Amino acid sequence: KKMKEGPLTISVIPKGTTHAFWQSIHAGAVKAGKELGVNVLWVGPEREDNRQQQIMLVDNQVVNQVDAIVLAPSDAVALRRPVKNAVRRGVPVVIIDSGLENSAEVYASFVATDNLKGGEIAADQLAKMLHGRGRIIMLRLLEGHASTGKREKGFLSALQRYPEIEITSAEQYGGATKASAQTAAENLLLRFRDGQGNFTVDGIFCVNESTTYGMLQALRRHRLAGQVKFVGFDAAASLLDAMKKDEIDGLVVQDPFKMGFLGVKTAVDFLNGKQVQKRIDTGVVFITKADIDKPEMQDFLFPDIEKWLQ
Amino acid sequence: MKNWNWLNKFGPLLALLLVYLFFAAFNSKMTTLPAMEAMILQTVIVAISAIGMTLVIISGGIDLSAGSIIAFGSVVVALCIVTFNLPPVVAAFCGVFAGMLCGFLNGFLITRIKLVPFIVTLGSLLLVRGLAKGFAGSMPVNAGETWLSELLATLPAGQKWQLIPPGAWLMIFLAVLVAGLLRYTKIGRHIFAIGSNEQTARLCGVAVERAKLIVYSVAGAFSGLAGLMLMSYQEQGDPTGAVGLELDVIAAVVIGGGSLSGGEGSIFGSLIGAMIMTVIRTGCQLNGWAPWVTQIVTGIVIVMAVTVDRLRHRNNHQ
Amino acid sequence: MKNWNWLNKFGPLLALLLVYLFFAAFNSKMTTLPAMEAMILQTVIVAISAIGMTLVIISGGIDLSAGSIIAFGSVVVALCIVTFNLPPVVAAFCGVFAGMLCGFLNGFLITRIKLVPFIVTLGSLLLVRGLAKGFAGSMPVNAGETWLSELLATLPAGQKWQLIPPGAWLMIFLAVLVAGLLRYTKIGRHIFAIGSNEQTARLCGVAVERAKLIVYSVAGAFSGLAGLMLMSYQEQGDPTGAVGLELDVIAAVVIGGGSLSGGEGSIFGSLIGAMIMTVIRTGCQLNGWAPWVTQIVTGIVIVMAVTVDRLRHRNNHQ
Amino acid sequence: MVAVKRQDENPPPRLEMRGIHKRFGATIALDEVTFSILQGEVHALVGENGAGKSTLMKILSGAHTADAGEMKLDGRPYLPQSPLDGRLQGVAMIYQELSLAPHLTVEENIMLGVEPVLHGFILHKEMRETAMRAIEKFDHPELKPQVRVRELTVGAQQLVEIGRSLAIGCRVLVFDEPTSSLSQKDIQRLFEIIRSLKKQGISIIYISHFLEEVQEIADRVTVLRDSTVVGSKRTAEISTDEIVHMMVGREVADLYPRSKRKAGETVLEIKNLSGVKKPANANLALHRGEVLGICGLVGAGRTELLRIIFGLDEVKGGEIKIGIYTGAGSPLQRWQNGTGMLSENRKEEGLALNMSVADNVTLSRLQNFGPAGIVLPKKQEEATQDWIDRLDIRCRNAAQPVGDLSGGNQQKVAFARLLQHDVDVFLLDEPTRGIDVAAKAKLYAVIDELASGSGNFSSSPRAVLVVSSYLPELLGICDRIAVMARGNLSEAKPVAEVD
Ligand SMILES: Nc1ncnc2c1ncn2[C@@H]1O[C@H](COP(=O)(O)OP(=O)(O)OP(=O)(O)O)[C@@H](O)[C@H]1O
Ligand SMILES: Nc1ncnc2c1ncn2[C@@H]1O[C@H](COP(=O)(O)OP(=O)(O)OP(=O)(O)O)[C@@H](O)[C@H]1O
Ligand SMILES: [Mg+2]
Ligand SMILES: [Mg+2]
Repeated sequence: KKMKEGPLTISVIPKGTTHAFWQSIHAGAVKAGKELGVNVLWVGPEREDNRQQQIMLVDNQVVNQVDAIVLAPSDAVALRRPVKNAVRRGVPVVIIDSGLENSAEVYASFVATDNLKGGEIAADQLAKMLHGRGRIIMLRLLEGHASTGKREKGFLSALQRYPEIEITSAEQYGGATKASAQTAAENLLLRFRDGQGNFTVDGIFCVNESTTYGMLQALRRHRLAGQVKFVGFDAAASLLDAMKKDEIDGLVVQDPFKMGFLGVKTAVDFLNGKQVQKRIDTGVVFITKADIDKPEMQDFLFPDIEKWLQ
Repeated sequence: MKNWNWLNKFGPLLALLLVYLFFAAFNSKMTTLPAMEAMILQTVIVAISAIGMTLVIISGGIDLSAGSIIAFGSVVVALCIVTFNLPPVVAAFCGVFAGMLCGFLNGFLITRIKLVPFIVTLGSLLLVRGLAKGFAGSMPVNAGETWLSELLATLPAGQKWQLIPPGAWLMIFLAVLVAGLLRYTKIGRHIFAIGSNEQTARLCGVAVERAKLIVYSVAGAFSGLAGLMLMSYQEQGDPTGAVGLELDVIAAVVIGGGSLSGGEGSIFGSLIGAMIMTVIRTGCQLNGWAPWVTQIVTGIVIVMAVTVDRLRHRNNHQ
Repeated sequence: MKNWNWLNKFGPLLALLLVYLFFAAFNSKMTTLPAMEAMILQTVIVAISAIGMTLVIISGGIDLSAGSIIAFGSVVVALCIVTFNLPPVVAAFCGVFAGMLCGFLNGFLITRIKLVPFIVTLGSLLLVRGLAKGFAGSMPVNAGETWLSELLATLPAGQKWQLIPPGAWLMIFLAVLVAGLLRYTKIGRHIFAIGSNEQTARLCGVAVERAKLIVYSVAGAFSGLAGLMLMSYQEQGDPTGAVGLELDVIAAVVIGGGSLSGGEGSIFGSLIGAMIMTVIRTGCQLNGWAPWVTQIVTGIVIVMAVTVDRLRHRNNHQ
Repeated sequence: MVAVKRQDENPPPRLEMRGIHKRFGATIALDEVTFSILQGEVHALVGENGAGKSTLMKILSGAHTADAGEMKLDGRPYLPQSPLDGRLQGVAMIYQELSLAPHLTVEENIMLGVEPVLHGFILHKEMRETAMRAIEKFDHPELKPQVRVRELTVGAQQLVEIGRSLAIGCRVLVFDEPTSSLSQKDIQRLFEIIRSLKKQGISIIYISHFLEEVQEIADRVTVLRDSTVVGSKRTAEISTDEIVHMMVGREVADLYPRSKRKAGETVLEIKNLSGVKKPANANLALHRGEVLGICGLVGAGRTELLRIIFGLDEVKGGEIKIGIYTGAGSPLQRWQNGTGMLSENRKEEGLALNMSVADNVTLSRLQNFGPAGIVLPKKQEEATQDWIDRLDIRCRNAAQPVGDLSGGNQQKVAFARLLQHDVDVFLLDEPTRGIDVAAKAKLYAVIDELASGSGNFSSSPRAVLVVSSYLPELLGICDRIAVMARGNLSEAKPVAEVD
């Protein structure tokens, strides 16, 4: 549409930059960029709860006259206006990872995991490990966070199917940093020790990388790692290591690499006037220790991030 | 002597120009109209809060609770619209009023119990943030689209004659108003006198307690208004937003020539200070530099601004 | 008179007891050994940084860059282990040393260019944070498990005789050491003298500049050490961690009786202050109360602590 | 060679300063100053405000370095690098403004900078002994080594300062205006201490604006004027008037002018007034057209009396009547009642030092400088310029920060505020503290004109209440004098009956 010389430039704006999850997206986006011959600009706020900063980033990328934006909105509502704005200015937007409320007519495509399904899988797997009975806690991430909110919702609603499972705590939030998640986790563990110091919880679910990591650290510190069924979310190297050591029993794993790749590719397709799907599911699977070394999982779990980010 | 006086007045403006030209040299996008508009938009929230902070700093105090009050204000406005179904303009006033109440609380503790502003506002930083989260149930409150959203939106094609969005006009109007009051009214002189020497002010019949109460309440009201702008910017009341923004606000005032020991500062300077920080951030982002570069540059600019200020003063006094 | 003197010394301790008993009344978990251990663990990072901050505040200054230095320290330790393959003990020293360098930079700008500590450290808050992110490439640096991780881990069953983990012992040891140095050495008394009346100290031949340089460097080193603890706590260097933690640290010192106008403060008090804040947070979380309740309670406690301090002083002077 | 001959006659000086030059930016503070002092001599240094006395002493103590000139201590070159260096070589200084660390104890203050240490650790026992030795001579009940200095009275604090110098065994001791905040009793105690120090062979340099004190305690006096030495004489050979002449460079004809005054109606009346601590049960009536003085010792409660009247301190009991207004009031109300107060503490309470002269003069009354509620700086400055001319205030213009002015001129600015406000009742607390003879003379003349209602400053007689610790001044300008002791105010007697 736009006649400009040189390759297209596409901005990829994540919610944050510090988690391994975003690094995979980054790598995927770069791979797409190289294969399709477009420039990929990677800019992001540092904290996942800084909505204001992300809005500014989107606005500034529009000012920067990039050709398209690939955005993982940190809030389903707050980012709506800047996205509309961008589209109004002729910069198409592809949403990844987490949705944008009531604006399907605005963005080009939504490329993400089915988070509700991710939560449901976690619930079913944890229930299976506990043979359908026991006490469970869930640690949330942030207030008003769309993608993890869906996981939380899916998890809790799927557990309705198991009458003998009791959810003893689902009201605590890990907060934006790993340290805050860890502190919240520690105090949760403390809360569910009985008079003899025995831990009274049978299963734990954490909704993303930082809460899973915080909980893992807390379990280690309390010497409880491996003694309670623990399902986390996302596949950071540190979490996979812990799973090898039986400290984590299972992880719900998305495919961030694919998400980054498809995000950019969809944007380029859209710019080139191709028909793109409005909703692209990047898949979510549950893995256990046994899956880590399977050859078919290698590309999925250990995408060659280094190669793309150099 | 003359030259220094000149620098005294236009130092911050000169600094703004320098920073701007520096980034413009890197990236021609900086000089486009949309870039200018975006930069003004992104300055409004900090700048409005900085108007109030300037008063506080001139009076010799400090307000660490500004960021929390901004969040609180945004939540109150959103709740008024969503939960109480009030018309947007009433909701807006409620937000400003809520900010004023917080400021009044600060002022009350500072003047009645005679506590140091740093501590009082450190306490209310936590307290007001807690209230904001409590009111909002720890979740952003989506206000939906009202005309409030237009305060800080890019102007639609048909209204380009307005040059900048209404929120920015409001900021300019208020800045001129407060600067005028500060320079040409009794209470304005009194605020300077209090910051310069509180005991002297008292001796001269200045109602010091009353003036401080006013200063902190007005500062609270301005932060509340900044909260309204935040809510317009995000279309939601954000109880976890604006964390640490008080430091940006204080930095803006200081870069603009305010002195933390009181008696010095200017509204005009503070706006320029806020602009400088936006230019740095936008400039770095347009060049695709990482956020950490922005932070390093801003840190260095703050220290340099104050160093230049010191040298200027040293020269003025000789 | 006598009674007030007593309160003067043990006021913060009393406050700690009150807060603790309050939460213990709500929840018997507070009195269990694991809860105590957890609370001590969660205090260590803030408390270690508060030891240095106490020196700064006694000398009449302030250090807003503490949180950034903690993050920087944690990144340096992790990078030393991961990238440079240094043995953990050397890495630990590098972290502390990096913190010291940052503190030295603060001290240098404050003493040589004679800038206000608030501004200098506001600048380095941004600068050092930027450096931490730049070094770490904005990503956490996973250090893996070394014996450093044991610094802040719950003790394994076989080592319960140690009572508390080594990191906490280190904190206690350093607190006693610094408190002793502050009380029994020349430089210690000089720090009080500088905070009490800098002009006098200078006239009496106290090397004010040197002492301040030492104070800020030591404070930096302590924040670096707190960074090591953070890295041990998370097993990774976290460039975006400890944001805003400086306010907790300052609050700890102030609750513990430190005065922001200098000349007053005690290491012991600051540790108690840090403990009080942990007890409030843990107490709220054990009761399943939302984070905003914690913030409101902490805010109120800060203001109350200082109010009581004021009343105490008013009585002392009569 | 005359000099050699003189040296043969007299013992060699303990300290010699020769050809000292010092400038601060454009200000020349000292120009070719030569000064010397013998062993066991008390040598007074006098001069107008800004003559350079303190600067000379700061060079001596090592706080400043001279731009040119040389110094010798006991015949050996003396070039202190810092105040500590100066003190260690035997030159100590008691500063004009008290310089103590209020949070530290008496012993810590005395030993500050020279603590006995072993590997950096303070030897507490030794420290206490040295400190005790330094202060035991004073025999002051408040002085205990473990007491925090902020709990001491001003007099005791000054003794701590002196003790600090003695503790390190000084050879030359400098007092820069030591008596400006001391009671008569403390002054006498100080003089005794000075005499005993003199006997021990310590040389003492004594700076003061009180020339009687100089006559009483000093052996020799050196006068500085406009940054240079105008003469050095033995006190026995020179009268106070001659010293004044040397200082000012001209005759000060009548220091205490007195026009015809006539006491009119009562404008200020207090009955059984008492404050939280002081005063107790004070009664006083001040009439239009008179100057009423209150003398007494420091700490007697005179300042508190004025502050209570002016609404700065709390009233505990009794009655205040100003003109037609009765009852306690805030400072704002007092100004509105036509009463103005001059504080004894210029720097801390009297003036906002970084604000302009105009702002300081007009701060109490910002009306009428523009249309309704508006204050136009131009008009403020115009109004102020008038007072600058009439009071002969030396400054660049009305917009200059008042902190740039010399002490005497600052005092005039503070005084101009009362005139600008056009008050009826003047409450003056130590109006001449720390200012030189010429400035004093000017102020006395203004006060006289105000009371008599004649001349430049007033068309109708005003009422003036003056608090001062300097008795000759009160005797010179007042019509009646009351004495305050321990919070009790005596009845006011006509000056003629005061002895
Ligand atoms: N640090 C300084 N910077 C600039 N000017 C100074 C400084 N110190 C002193 N001066 C100037 O040097 C001159 C001499 O000042 P000095 O304090 O020595 O006077 P003084 O004789 O002690 O007066 P006083 O009787 O008021 O104490 C004055 O004009 C003063 O303004
Ligand atoms: N500059 C000061 N610093 C500390 N305490 C002071 C000071 N001036 C006065 N005081 C204390 O205040 C109390 C009352 O003194 P006040 O000033 O009212 O007495 P005064 O008779 O007015 O003496 P002055 O000659 O100082 O005016 C005394 O106990 C005195 O020690
Ligand atoms: Mg002097
Ligand atoms: Mg007095």
